[in-house]
Amino acid sequence: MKNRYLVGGPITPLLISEMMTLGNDDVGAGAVSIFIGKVRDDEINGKRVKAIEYSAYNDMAEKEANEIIKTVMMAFSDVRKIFFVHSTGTVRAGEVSLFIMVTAGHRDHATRACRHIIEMLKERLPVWKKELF
Amino acid sequence: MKNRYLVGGPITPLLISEMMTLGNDDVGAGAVSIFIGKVRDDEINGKRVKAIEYSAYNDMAEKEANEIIKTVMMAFSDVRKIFFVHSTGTVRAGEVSLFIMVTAGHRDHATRACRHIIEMLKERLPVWKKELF
Amino acid sequence: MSTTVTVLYFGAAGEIAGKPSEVMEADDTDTLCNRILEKYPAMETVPFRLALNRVLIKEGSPLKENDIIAILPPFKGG
Amino acid sequence: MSTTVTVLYFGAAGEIAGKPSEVMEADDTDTLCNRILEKYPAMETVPFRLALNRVLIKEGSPLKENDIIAILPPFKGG
Repeated sequence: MKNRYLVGGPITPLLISEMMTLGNDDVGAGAVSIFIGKVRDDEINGKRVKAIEYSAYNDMAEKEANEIIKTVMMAFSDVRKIFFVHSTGTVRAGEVSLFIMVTAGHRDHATRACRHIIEMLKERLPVWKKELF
Repeated sequence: MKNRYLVGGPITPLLISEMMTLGNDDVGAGAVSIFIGKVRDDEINGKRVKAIEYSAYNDMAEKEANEIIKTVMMAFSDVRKIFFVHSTGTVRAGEVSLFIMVTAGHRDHATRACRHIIEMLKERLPVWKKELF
Repeated sequence: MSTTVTVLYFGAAGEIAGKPSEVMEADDTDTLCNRILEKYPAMETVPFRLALNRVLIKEGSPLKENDIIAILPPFKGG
Repeated sequence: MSTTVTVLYFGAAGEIAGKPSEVMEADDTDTLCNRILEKYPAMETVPFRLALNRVLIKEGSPLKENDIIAILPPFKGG
């Protein structure tokens, strides 16, 4: 099953540019809030993280993602569009594994909805990670 | 005096792409929060906004912007880099007039600092606008 | 009396099981969990939740033929 | 007794004055504001603040030769 919310490997600058054009034609959207999550080169037990390998429960992720969008759109009435994608597979330190974009009429709902989506995804998206050193 | 924080006309997709590569080499930055402000085609007294003409007190804007960055960096210790630019001159509906990017180790300070910068800019940046119909 | 279901292992659970999925027999989720913990004692160290046919469940549930049970360690996206 | 300063008009203040700046004479900001309001009565409708040499001031202040006083209507960036 094709999943709109998952992408294999890192989220590339090209893909980000493309996603950022979505909703560009909406002249009622005065505010766009974007969050980009990247793999950090953290040190864990004296070893430096080189990459993270993400795995996901695809079918459930699709369902949860749809519900998150529905819930956030209801909670923040000024929000106009929500897009996000999460990586699966290997993403190296410095590369992007999560991209979220929210457009809204005004800044308040754009920024708060974006933050809320981050937390919802962390809580509800069936994704796991494994550090590679 | 050249002002790093002001740009003539709309903030183009190309400029946004360029700014988004800044700080890309920082593998300790796990979170990037971006805010994009766009001109809305609001209706005011029955007339539709076609564009906004921004003017600024350049010298003071530079000073205030520097202070805002200093203040926000102190308040949010996990923040690593802050970039922002504001348009001056004419920006049409749908075009971008404000771009803010904050990188941080983790999401909490990235998103909160970004929101705080929006509010600080609205409060302290000596910029004015005039709707064109 | 033997209902056949598919068990999916994710994250650390998949590493302990050494496989992404397998077919098992159990009439309810409690029995299934007992069998999984018996077969893979290390699974005890994983605070997993269950999804039944893609929906998280909070209480034990009877199982039907061909149900899909997913073993979900804490999510770690982002 | 006549200190010469430069007055900068921004936003709505610039539209009322019909110019971005002008040279005026005043020994302190209170006197200067009175002169500006006298010269441009419509300025009364603009809730402006003052910056003295790029720094917002909250109280009246004496003026030195060549000081720059900016008339700042409410900021409207973003």
